[in-house]
Amino acid sequence: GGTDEAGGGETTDSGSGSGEPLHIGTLLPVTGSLAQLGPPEIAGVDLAIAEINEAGGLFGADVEVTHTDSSDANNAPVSTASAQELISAGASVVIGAASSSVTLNVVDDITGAGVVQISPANTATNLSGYSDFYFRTAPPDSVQGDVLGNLIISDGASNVGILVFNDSYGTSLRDVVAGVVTDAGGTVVYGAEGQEFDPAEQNFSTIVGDAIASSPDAIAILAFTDQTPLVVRELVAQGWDMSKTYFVDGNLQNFGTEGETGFPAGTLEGAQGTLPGAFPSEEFQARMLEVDPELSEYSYGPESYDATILAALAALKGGASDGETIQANLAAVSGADGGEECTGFQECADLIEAGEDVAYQAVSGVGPFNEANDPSSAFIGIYKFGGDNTYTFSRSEEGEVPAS
Amino acid sequence: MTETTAPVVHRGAPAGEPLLHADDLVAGYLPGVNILEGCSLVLHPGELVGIIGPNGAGKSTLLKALFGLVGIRSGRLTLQGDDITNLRADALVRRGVGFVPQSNNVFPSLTIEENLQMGVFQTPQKFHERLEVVLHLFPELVKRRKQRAGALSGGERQMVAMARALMPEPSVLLLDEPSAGLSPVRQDEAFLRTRRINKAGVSVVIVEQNARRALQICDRAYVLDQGRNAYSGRGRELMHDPKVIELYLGTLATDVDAARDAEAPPAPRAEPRSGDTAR
Amino acid sequence: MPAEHVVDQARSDLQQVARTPGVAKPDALLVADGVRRSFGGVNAVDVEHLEVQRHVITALIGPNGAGKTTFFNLMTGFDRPDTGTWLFDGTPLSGVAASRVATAGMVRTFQLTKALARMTVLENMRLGARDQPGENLFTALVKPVWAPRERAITDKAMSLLERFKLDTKKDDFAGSLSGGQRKLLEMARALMSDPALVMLDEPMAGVNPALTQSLLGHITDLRDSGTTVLFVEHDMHMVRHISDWVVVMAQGQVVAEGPPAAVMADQAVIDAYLGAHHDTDLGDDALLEEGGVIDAEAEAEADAEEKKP
Amino acid sequence: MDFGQLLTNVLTEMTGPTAIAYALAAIGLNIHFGLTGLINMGQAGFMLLGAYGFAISTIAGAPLWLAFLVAIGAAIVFALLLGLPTLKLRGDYLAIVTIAAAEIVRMVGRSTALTDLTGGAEGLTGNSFKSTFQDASPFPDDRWALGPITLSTNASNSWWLRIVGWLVVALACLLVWRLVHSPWGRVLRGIREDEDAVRALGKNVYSYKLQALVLGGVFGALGGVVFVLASSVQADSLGRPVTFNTWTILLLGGAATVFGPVLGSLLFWGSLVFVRGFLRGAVGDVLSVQQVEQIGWVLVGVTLILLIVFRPQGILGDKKELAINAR
Amino acid sequence: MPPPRTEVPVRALACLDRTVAVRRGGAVLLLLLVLALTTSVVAAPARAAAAPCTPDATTACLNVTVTSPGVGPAAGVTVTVEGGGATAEATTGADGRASVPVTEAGDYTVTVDESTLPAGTVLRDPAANAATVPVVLGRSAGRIFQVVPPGAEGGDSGPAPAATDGGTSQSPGGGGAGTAPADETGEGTEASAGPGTNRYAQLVLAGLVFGILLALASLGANLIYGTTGLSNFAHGELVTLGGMTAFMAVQWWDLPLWLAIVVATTAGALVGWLLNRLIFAPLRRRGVGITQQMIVTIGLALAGLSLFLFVYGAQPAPIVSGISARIQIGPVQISGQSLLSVGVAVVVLAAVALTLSRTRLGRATRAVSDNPALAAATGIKVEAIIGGVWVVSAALASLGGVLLALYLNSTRFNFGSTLLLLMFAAITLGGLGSPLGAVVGAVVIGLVVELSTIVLPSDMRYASALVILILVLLIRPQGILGRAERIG
Ligand SMILES: Nc1ncnc2c1ncn2[C@@H]1O[C@H](COP(=O)(O)OP(=O)(O)OP(=O)(O)O)[C@@H](O)[C@H]1O
Ligand SMILES: Nc1ncnc2c1ncn2[C@@H]1O[C@H](COP(=O)(O)OP(=O)(O)OP(=O)(O)O)[C@@H](O)[C@H]1O
Ligand SMILES: [Mg+2]
Ligand SMILES: [Mg+2]
Repeated sequence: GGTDEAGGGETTDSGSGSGEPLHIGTLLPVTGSLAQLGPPEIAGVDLAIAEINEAGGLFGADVEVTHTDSSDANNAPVSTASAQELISAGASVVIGAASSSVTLNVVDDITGAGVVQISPANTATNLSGYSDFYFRTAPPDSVQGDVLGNLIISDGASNVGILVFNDSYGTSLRDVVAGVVTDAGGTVVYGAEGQEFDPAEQNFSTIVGDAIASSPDAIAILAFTDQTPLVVRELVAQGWDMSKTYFVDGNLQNFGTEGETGFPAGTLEGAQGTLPGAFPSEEFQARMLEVDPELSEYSYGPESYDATILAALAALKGGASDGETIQANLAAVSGADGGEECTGFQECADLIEAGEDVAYQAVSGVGPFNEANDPSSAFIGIYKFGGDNTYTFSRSEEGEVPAS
Repeated sequence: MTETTAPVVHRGAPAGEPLLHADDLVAGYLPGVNILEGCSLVLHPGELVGIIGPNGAGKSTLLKALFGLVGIRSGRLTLQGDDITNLRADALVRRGVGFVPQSNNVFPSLTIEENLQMGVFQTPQKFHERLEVVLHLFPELVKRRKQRAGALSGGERQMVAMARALMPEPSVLLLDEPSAGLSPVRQDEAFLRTRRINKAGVSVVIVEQNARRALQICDRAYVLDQGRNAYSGRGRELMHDPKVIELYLGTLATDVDAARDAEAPPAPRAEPRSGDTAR
Repeated sequence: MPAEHVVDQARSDLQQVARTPGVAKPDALLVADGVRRSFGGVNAVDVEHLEVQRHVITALIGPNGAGKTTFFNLMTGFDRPDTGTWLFDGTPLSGVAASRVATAGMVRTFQLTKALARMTVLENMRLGARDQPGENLFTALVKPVWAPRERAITDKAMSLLERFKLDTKKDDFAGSLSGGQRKLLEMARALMSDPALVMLDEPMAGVNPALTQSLLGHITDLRDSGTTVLFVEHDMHMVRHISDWVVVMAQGQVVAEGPPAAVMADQAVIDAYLGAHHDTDLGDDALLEEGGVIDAEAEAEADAEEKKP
Repeated sequence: MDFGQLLTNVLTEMTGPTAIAYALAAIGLNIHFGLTGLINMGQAGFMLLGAYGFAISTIAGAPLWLAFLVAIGAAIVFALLLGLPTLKLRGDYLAIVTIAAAEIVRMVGRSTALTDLTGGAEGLTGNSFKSTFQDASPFPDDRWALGPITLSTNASNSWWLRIVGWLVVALACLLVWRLVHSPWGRVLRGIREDEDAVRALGKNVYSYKLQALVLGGVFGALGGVVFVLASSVQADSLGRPVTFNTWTILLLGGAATVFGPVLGSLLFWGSLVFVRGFLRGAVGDVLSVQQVEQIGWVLVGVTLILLIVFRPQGILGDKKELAINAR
Repeated sequence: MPPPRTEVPVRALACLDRTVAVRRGGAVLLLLLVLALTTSVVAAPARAAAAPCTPDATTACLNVTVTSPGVGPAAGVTVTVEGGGATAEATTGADGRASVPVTEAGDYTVTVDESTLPAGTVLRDPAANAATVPVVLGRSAGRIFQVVPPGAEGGDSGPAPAATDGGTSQSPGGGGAGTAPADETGEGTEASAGPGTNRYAQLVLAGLVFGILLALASLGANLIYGTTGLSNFAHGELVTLGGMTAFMAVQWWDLPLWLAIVVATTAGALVGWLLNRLIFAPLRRRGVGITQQMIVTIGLALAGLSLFLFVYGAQPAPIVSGISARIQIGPVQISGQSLLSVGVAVVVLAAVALTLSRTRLGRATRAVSDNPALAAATGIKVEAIIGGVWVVSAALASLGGVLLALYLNSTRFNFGSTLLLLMFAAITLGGLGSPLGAVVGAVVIGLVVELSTIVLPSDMRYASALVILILVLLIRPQGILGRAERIG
């Protein structure tokens, strides 16, 4: 890990002018089955870049960004080709990929080339500490799963049904939730290992029917936004009381009551969801909308934003924009060694230029990187849906990542 | 008789406007390779014209070219004076031309009856009336109307193919080896039937390897060799032309006839029966 | 290997054989017993007993749909009989896969030709050959192992092609052959493997008579060099000319057997199959009259078919 | 737009492991389809099994050579399992059976039931199985530049992998060339045209088809190994699209030709990178990233259609063969 | 809704409970909310206070729930919370919950006073009484105590006494994460997706519905195959096209649903016509082989998929925003929307089947498929027939796409391509080129997909359908309704 060295002292002279311009590449899904995850992530990166460049850029030059497509695991060559492109184009940081499977396909290439890879959305456990050059800003499953499990239990549900898709995001989150629920004396009546649905599933009538038939007190939906609306519609159609439904960051979305994402008013009233990030405020969402007015959801946007800002700060702190320098300073700017708390690029950059140690306060609510380059903690917001099928913040809880 | 062997095109053809006139056709399958290299043929109304020739001479190709199934590269084709060069097959069917291909001449997954129905695809209202007539010509098909043609024996297929071609009452009939695969009796029948149809006013072009039979029944015949007209003349003249015999007809039939005549007395004739209902 | 006299012996042996259907032969190569195959209740083949004499040319004739092709299919493993056994050269072959039947020495051709369309004529021919070590995956990798045999095969193929007037076409795709040429190729290809018994299904249908005539010599040569020939044919001139023995099938059964001249003089055969007039000139206008002799014959044949269940 | 950079990317991709892996898979498919006429729609299944075989045995501690043998063995077993019952089926039915079998392999591979073995949906990470291959390299660990391409010598998508990969491709081509021009290949082509005819000539069609299926499957498996040596083992990344791509490559290059599959693979992957990179450079300012990538794929699809329309026999294929209608 | 606490079989109660929930929906929810608000507890040692516990930087909430699975919460149970140097006592409210705010992190011991449990119940896992709960400040921690009728206690084993016919339902506890709950077998064969619903009947219905809709969607591919021998890999995109057009019609242009269906079908027909006219007719004219044409369809599929993504984005696109609730018919439930879809599908399928088997035109398509050259020679306008088949095929695919999207609740850019394999499996299973076979095959696939969930993990259900496909083909190599060919 690069956490132990990276002394802040040597880098005080940085600040401006000495390094090459920073080149950031993204490897995010804009085609393929996860294409719905790409736009908010790209918007997060673009927003961060815009803010950095507004603040004068890095080393006197604008930060450059190259967006490439990661597609999905089904089209693996797309991501490997994109990774090669980014490497040969001289990117020193790659933001991506969204899917753990895709990351696994390219992580060796990217990190092997001395390029820092920061994923805004990977949650797979086997990526923990995969490489010194691999980081992630996604909230660890252990925190979100813990909060979600406790939320369900605290709401008094003893029999919990989990509608989970068989993807590492779903299953590893499910494992945590199920563990919490059983430890607390509850029972997972549906969605245990072996009851995942296919990530390409479109026919939920029987799956939802079986879940309801197991008479759960609450149902958690652990899936992405492509399948969730179908599940919700099926749940409602089969008479499920939606106030006993729980969402997660992969699918919590302001569905609304109109248009393509909308459900009839009142459909989701009372349903809850967890979302990492202390207050991914409407203000932040508005900023993202400015970058991409087409956005309809924001999943992993904040995480992507944080990843970009962190990379820029690390470069600034290290005084150079090559991969090694960024790698060496990422943990430090994330606050692993303490430091003054700051938000946004401008504020943190000012502090760094003033020679201070900083602890960047992530919009997504994740804490500093730990030994394994995973966020060591995360704020998990708990949200509740109103009658208009949009969620409002109810409170947030912070969780530590247990040292593994 | 010797003059018939000269490669004069259309020898013995009647005067007047031909029904079907192919003039100097050049046609082929692969680009750059011509199979017909200047082939000509006339068919006058009510004529029965035979085409014979060695294997690969281009007889089938000529028929296909006449019927619009092979692209004509040069030359001219007219039907009743209208230019039909490269006209599509279905248009020709509408103009009363019928065709029995040499091979693959039934629809295997259709039943016999459905095969026949396809014969009158363009005039479905005639189906039932014509079915009666045609099944009368091929009584052996009656019992098997509902059987898939794909299960039929080679000879049975041949009958279905012929029957199908007769369904729409064509005015010009192009037959490609209609007797191949038929039992001797059926072959005789097929030839006689062809003649009868012809006598009833249908002009026929028949390609045959059973050349003697073909020459017996046809008014005129063409001998094709290597994509060109080699000989032409009245059927009987060609049949006895030594060159034609040597090159195309062979002496098998005559040899054996002679041998048999020497060996055994001719088989007794069957008594003709009356009460015939055939057309 | 078999001297001329072996063939003569076999032919003269046949003279002694009784002319009853299913009669035993002195030296039978193929013996079929109780072979039955029905399609939806109709017996396509129902052969009590049939023997094919070694070293002679046997013709199998019969009306359309008599079951000749089906019988071939059964014998060569392309179809399974409902019941029945048969011995080829003393070995039972019932239930044996088609390719094994062929390797055992019984090779057939198809009535509806099966040219290997996108292979050249010469390649089609080479494929017919046997004992090519290069047809094994591993030896194929070492050219010297199979090259000599390949040369021998090619020579043989070329001489056959010449006989069958296909030599000019040797480098053309078989799919571009005319109907008759395909028939010729089909037969030539079968002869590539020097079979002990070659079963030809209407080999001359669609072949030009002059060429047929020249090929008959080839078939008799085949016999004289030891190959047994069983062929289906509707061309009575050919049957009469080269066959040593004729078997007549009708409605699946063997109805008559005997030397060609005798069989063709058999009234039942004439009625059911030959017709009395196959030598009359069809150009005779008298034949065209309603109720003419040919019509009567057709009636007779149809009647005969009706009578049998 | 930086054309130099674009061309470098194209070159990197054309010589890269993806192109190698697909070339191998297409060579295998060529034996199946081009030579024997077997419509194998499940080549990805062979690749996936090869990949699993290699990775799992390596993780279990097998040395490199053994891991390769296991990969090949897995393909052979799969070919036998698949072929023994199904090679009697008519072509189109074989197609659906193979596509189904490959999907089953993928679904079982990614199911949670086998997580211990296959890693389930997460798959097997690259660092768990790549080391034996990388250690076998004679080069020092470094990054070398050759022309415009800079790559690590041994790690993952490396010079070492490319050298070995192209060597295997060359050997495969040699083997196929030898086999195509041998009596064995002739029998296969005969089977492609009409298996009944070949059967009547005394060849054991079934056995030949099985041999072809196994041999082609082994090339598929080798392709799979190369594929994962540059990435990681993911059941989903060797699914249906991979088979489709392989088919495209085969017909693009020209079925039944020796070098067609290789050329097809080079062109397919090269042009993919070119089209997308070019678009990004040309219209990247006007359109968003999403739009560029999506239009890129539309163009790829359209190009494919146009290629077939204008050169249906493939680049190296024989137009004459096409003209003979086999139907 | 007072939770009944008697010895009545749990299953029946579960049903009753569900009925109420289904009927009253939102009302129950509101009631619960109110109850939750009024029965929360405050800090030790005091009893219930009005304020709900919310964790903040200095407080954590320890929520203890006592409940009888499938019956309802147990009120009035006393729980003791010990830890952090203090002891607190609380009584569960009507929702079975007792919420204890604590101000110190650490492990707490939670004990239920078993004497206060509702009459006739005991703790299911008495050994776990006095449970240790780790508490972190700023967080909620929860603890559940499940109570059951006497005799059913004891860890995670055994079916509940009520489950006389148990053991047939799905067993979610198969894996490591969840322990098999005592009550789950209580569902038996009765409850699936609602009261009075027979699980098997429901599954069969779901299979039939899905199968019929799949049949409609795949029939077109079969027609194309049947007439030209082409496996159209772009068929999935035609299905998507239907769904997407209907989506646009309803959501963007505000057309009524029936009109949207008409528009989508027409659009499909048009695209089919164009595809044939612009691409496939020229290819056929130039004698391009069928495999090459197949690659063209792969290219088309690729282009189509990306085009949909470009135009509609990756989000699911529901054709109608409203959610059609299920209605009970005998032992099964089905939504009105699905019923409508199936109705339309059956009518169209019947019409197409009749046309194909009974009319000249249907036979002509088979004739063209058998032998196009001969078909032309008999005067069939081969190109017109093939063009017509393309139009019908694409129209059917589109219509199928709309109806499937209505049934499955939404469409998406890759909607059809995900279904493609199932569609191919369906037409092959039935016997390639046999339209009736496609229907039979699709229904079989639908049934297998749904019924296999009884014994298999649900992410394996498509795999199981494919296994069935392979098995059927091994037994009947020509498919269910296909015919064997004659050799020689
Ligand atoms: N589809 C085809 N493609 C290419 N060449 C062909 C094709 N069909 C036939 N030929 C060639 O055209 C020539 C003439 O063939 P055609 O079928 O017209 O002969 P034919 O006179 O009918 O012979 P046969 O009496 O044997 O039927 C032959 O040399 C044959 O090889
Ligand atoms: N697969 C099958 N299904 C149904 N009937 C069949 C099948 N194969 C053959 N038949 C029938 O069995 C009978 C015998 O056919 P076969 O092909 O053996 O006749 P054949 O003697 O060869 O006639 P031909 O001289 O016309 O070739 C025919 O009536 C045919 O319709
Ligand atoms: Mg011909
Ligand atoms: Mg026959």
